[in-house]
Amino acid sequence: MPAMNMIQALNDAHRVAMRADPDVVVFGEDVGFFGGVFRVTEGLQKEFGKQRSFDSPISEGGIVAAAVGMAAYGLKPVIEIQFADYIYPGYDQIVSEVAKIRYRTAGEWSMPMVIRSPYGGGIFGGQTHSQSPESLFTHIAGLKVVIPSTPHDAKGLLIAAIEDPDPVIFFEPKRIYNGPFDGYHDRPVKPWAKHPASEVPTGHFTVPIGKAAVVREGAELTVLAYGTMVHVALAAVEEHGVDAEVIDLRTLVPLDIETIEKSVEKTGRCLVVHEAPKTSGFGAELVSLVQERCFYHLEAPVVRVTGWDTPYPPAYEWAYFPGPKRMKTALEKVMAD
Amino acid sequence: MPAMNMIQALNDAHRVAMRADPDVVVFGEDVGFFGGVFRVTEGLQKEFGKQRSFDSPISEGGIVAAAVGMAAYGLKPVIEIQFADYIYPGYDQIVSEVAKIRYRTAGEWSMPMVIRSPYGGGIFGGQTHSQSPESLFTHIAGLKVVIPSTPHDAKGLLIAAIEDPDPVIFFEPKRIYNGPFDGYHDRPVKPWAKHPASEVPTGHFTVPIGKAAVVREGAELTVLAYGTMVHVALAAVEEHGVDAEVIDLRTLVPLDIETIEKSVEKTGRCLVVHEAPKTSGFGAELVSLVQERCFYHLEAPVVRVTGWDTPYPPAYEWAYFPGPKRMKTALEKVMAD
Amino acid sequence: MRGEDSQKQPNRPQLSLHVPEPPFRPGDTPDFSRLQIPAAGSAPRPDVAASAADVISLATDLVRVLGDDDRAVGPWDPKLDADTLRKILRDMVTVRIFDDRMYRAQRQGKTSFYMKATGEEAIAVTAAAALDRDDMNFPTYRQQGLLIARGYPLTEMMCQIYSNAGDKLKGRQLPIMYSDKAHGFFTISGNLGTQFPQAVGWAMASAIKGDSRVAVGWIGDGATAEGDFHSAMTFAAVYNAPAVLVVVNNQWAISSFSGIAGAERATFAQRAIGYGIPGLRVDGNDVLAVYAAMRWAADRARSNLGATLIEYFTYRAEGHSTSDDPSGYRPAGEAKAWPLGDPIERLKAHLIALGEWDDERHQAIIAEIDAQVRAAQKQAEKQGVLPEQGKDNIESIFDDVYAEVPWHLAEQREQSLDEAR
Amino acid sequence: MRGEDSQKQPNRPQLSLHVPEPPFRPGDTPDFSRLQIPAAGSAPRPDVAASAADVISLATDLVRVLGDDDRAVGPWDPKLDADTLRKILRDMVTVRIFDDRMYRAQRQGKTSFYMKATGEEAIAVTAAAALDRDDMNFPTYRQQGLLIARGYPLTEMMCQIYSNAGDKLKGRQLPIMYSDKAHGFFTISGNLGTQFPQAVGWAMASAIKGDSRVAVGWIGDGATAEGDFHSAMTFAAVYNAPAVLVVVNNQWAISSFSGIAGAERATFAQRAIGYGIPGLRVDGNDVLAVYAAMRWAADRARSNLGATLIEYFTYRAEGHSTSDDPSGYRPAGEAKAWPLGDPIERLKAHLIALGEWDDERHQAIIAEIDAQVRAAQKQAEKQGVLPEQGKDNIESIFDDVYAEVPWHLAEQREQSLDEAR
Ligand SMILES: Cc1ncc(C[n+]2csc(CCOP(=O)(O)OP(=O)(O)O)c2C)c(N)n1
Ligand SMILES: Cc1ncc(C[n+]2csc(CCOP(=O)(O)OP(=O)(O)O)c2C)c(N)n1
Ligand SMILES: [Mg+2]
Ligand SMILES: [Mg+2]
Repeated sequence: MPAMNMIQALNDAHRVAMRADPDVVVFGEDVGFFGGVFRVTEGLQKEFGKQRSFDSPISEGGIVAAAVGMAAYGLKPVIEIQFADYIYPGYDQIVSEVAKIRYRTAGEWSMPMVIRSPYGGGIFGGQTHSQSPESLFTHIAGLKVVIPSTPHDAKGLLIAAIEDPDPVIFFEPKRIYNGPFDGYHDRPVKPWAKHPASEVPTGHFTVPIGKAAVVREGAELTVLAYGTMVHVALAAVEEHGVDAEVIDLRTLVPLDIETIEKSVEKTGRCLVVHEAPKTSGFGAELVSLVQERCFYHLEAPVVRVTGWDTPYPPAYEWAYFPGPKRMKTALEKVMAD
Repeated sequence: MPAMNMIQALNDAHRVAMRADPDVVVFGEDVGFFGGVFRVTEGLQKEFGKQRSFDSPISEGGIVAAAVGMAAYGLKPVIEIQFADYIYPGYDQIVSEVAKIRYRTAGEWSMPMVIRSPYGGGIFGGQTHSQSPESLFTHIAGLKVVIPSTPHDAKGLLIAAIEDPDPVIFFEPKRIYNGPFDGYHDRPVKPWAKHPASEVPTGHFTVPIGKAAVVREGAELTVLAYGTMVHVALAAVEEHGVDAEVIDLRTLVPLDIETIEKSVEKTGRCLVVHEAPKTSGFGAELVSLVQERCFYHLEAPVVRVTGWDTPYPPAYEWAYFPGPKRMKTALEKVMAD
Repeated sequence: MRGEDSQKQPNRPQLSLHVPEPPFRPGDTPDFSRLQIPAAGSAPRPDVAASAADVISLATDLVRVLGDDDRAVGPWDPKLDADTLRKILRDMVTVRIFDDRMYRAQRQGKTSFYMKATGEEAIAVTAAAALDRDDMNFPTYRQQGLLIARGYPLTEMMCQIYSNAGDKLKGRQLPIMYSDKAHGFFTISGNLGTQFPQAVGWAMASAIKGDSRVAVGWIGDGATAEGDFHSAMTFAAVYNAPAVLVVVNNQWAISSFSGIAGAERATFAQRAIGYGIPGLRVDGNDVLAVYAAMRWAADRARSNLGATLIEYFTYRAEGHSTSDDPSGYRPAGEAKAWPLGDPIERLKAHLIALGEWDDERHQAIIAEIDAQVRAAQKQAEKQGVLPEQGKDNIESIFDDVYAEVPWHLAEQREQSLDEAR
Repeated sequence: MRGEDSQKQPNRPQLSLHVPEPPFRPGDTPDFSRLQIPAAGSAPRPDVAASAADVISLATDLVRVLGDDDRAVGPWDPKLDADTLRKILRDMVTVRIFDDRMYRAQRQGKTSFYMKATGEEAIAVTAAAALDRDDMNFPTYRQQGLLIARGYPLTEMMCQIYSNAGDKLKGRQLPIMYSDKAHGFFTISGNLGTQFPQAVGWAMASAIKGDSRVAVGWIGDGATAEGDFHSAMTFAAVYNAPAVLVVVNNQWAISSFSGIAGAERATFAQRAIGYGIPGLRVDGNDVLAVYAAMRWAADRARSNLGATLIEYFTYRAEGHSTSDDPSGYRPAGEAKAWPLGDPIERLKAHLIALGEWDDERHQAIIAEIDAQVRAAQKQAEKQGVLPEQGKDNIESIFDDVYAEVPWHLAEQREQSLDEAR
């Protein structure tokens, strides 16, 4: 199994899917000749031709709308929104159309498509290259929301998303495109190569949508995380010697509630972690579900570790980012209570 | 104090604010000559002239953007989005601009404006005239989110919102424009006239943003609600003889956490009610806050009463709407545990 | 006004905001004599392969074929045979009768809502005649004529309006928000404008696949102001998409006249110029002109020559919907004063002028269609009307959110069934 | 391809998708000889009160004043005095030197990001000269020339780029996302296009208030595809807003050439036609033409005659930003081959031809400005550079979300201060 970083893995997933299904088409801003600003679609135009991989106008609304029309025709569009922060001009088409067409046509039309977008902070991107808008999509019935945290999962989940009959919002944690991140921005950058999850099966394979991964077993605390924060959380529990079970959700909708319940029932404590602002972040839903379903197992309130309820301030990136110190405080709190 | 329905109260609020401040301008689709499809802006063009109250093109993005420019100039725009379901084309301008301009300019520019929109179900409006998208705004730092539930509060809160230095998303529960609603759609429609909150002070007065109202005192359960659901909840606790304290939040952001905490600490139980779909609805945030802050007072898990995680199906409106039966089950559950 | 912005310079002209106002308001006597109506037959008809630059004048002209003498005239005459014209006439009459019955059904409380196409029936009905049967439409809510012209069963339409047991959309859409793939009719969205760029996406897909089918996008004059209009035009131009983009300019958007969408300064067809695609302005109440323009645009698209924007100029003769009373914002007599007439009357007169029709036959089809619509209605109502719906099959509201019902919806389904007990 | 859609009709032409491709890719020799460049002085100059219909030809023409002989020619010659021209020259040189230094600062790790305006300096600098001092700009990220021309301190700009203690934006914006009300420069948004309709809103407010100030909206060729472009044009047309709407067509949007935004079929200036407002296409590297067009449009707006769309045709001579290497998608020599030249060189040659300038003086101002920029940089760096920031005043990140800090932010502020300890 070749070692890949996340970009290579995503690129490979596109190729596998495009080779298998001539109806898969890939487009978005700068994705054609150039291969995307993060190079995820590099070489696709060369291999599959301009009719299947091409640049689009700078119009996120138009990109999504075109994908709707293509999906209505019978194609499987995979579109890139250059940064998740720029998805809002396409929000109406996603919420009012992509998410609702199967429902409002009672299944006569469906909207198989993947809307890929790099998201999250930690890359000096400031307000408009760092956002984590996942909860704006988890609230919308009809959408699936997937966030990988390793090259292995990125490939397997993307292929699964492309093959899925429903529309999938696929957020890619851009901070860990090139290597995992423990939250210590002042330590040397690690490449994926040394991480076991950089070993990515060749050819076709899928990681099922709707299944979380227990990435660390533990007995005294359950940590729910996704994307970059999986790695930050893992590093923190190691550092503080907490015997935590760390669950990488991988899919936010539909959520793998079974894995979560099983774990919290065992540990009696739960920490929920994400980069997005706290108020109405996806963490709120996780906390609600855990307290609704595991209340009598809980020994302490579920604690949220999140970004602040402010826009993302670039010069204060590391005061904003929920890094090791915020993790530490939260771990102490959730274990002390 | 004259008895008003909610539409009259909102109309009156506009007049009071426009008389007091020549910088208040009001526009939106059909709001000028015609006075809006719900007639909230009726007569404003006549009283204040076409330069201060006018029709806009059908472009929610353009409406919000124009308001941004006007606020940058120094005006106080009050704009109407005809239905909350149509706010999405303006979502980018709201999220990326309205919400962030004070922050990104370190206060050099501010965005005082009110974005009014009728929201919620119960009026046979189907998927695109019934939505409750409040949590898509509560997640966005920089926005205030206000939802009145009576004519009295509608006027007082709207004046407060227009005078507020920050942008306010002002959702109006259209089901109760003309009368309160107990959730029994098959009972005769009640007008506001007989309700004490239809008595609306004349002239200028405000209901403060950020302050909830305890609309019913009680000892054994706290019910958190807003908009139409305040009335549904009140009716349900009366019907089932639960000694519940019902809190009308009135403002979702910034939330009146003090009133909530005080109540839950007293009652030890909490029910959260809204029309929006459950997953990542604002109820999730309320549940999270309550369990984070009142965990050791809770005798049972906080229960959510919400719309389903589906689009709004018009023919099944009353199976979708969180009405008396859903309230009953939830009341039994939260009191039994 | 706040401090820093208040220093006006007295030596400079004072600006003021222009707010467009329709020529007539309630109480006024509508007078359309200032309206420029070019003579029928006067607009040139370029080859479908003409460049966009060569057809610029057609964006401000008005393609008309039916003259005041009820005869077809000029290069745009599509030379349709009488059977085709009679079919179009019949379909238009069907739309009108259908609309009237369903409007009445709403007033009788059998459904919650209805929208008529009165006065603009020619457009959708005739477009269907000009298109190939497998071309795909992305309609808005006044294109019921497409379905009727393509033979979609009236009972099916009514079952949707009643959200009854026969409603294939399972009560999930407001009345009249039809969807039927087999009849090339994409699901109507309540969100204005969204369908317009979707049509272009479908057309792009057809081109990607080497297909020969074209897509037709439909939008109202008011909705052209949405950003989606621009997306559609941009994508259509950039990728040379085989699409026909139709603006139905019926001059009103609920209470706002078309000036609020920009019509004081330019025609909607002119928008095309800025994207380098042809724009045609066409008399929407003239069946022959409607047909000829749609055919020209569809032929062009099918020949891989790209998209066309067609503005069909018409008049919304009745209220916006059953929720609207237009006498609040325009003179009651305006519809009657509209100089481009009634499309049904105009086609009828033409067929009579051709010796292919007469009043008797006309009354006969009206009676026949009326009976047919009533029969369909009876049939539909056997399966229920809206106020009775929403009690059975409650579990169905959890279907089709996703291809499979996920756990959280399954739980909510259980809960809803408990409630229903 | 799925079942129901697969029946292609073999007797009909097979469609295919057109995907625009720039004329040259890496490895090609750029050859702009096919480019139509009208002679300087050839475009007519209508009165500012001309109707939009009367100026249609200017949307495809190219307003040019500086001839090959470096002399001003034709009706658009703004007849500027030499001092004004020298000021513009100086400002352009300042922009270029400033850009170079800040680019270098980024390469030295003193900041995270930088964007140059190389090759298109004439546009913003000259616009500032043509506008009144109190007109308001809604810029995008390549209009640093507006600030420099209006005398905004270079140190202030650098402090923003370094997010240091002197940064009035408190480290809340990416480098170069300036904001300064006093210099009529609205806060730059990272979200493309949003500012364009905002400019129209500001102009509407100015009109509502009977003010005399006009607003200028700025957008790139690529970003014209956003729906916001259409909102701006629609609102500007409907309300006759006193706005100047500028498309800086530098022919590239990161790696996509302007054909991906529709330029294969129409000019950006032509977009104006569909809204019934004037559209001018102007040589953006010709200071005199830039000035004359902006002045014409601003005068028109200020006379309550409404908005104008100006396309300044130029070329992005360097990479998109410090994160971009254009040699991956276009030939390395393309910038040099660009036939409309370098705006600084062209104005310099003009001044020399007028006898108002010489190489010596030019070298002298370069040296002088260079020193000034270095001094400003030194000054700015005293207050820190980006990698050192974000440690002090952590509590400031909770300010300005709202006018007052609400309880939940106050709590988070406490928490963040604990973390910082
Ligand atoms: C995005 C959006 N905004 C607003 C509305 C409300 N609305 C429904 S129909 C309508 C008027 C549309 O007018 P037009 O496009 O001219 O179509 P017509 O009704 O004349 O056929 C409006 C404003 C909507 N449905 N969707
Ligand atoms: C809404 C949005 N989509 C995408 C981007 C990413 N992006 C930043 S600059 C750019 C290219 C813009 O090109 P153009 O408008 O021509 O301006 P130029 O860079 O040439 O000055 C893109 C796609 C963005 N900033 N905002
Ligand atoms: Mg209309
Ligand atoms: Mg550009």
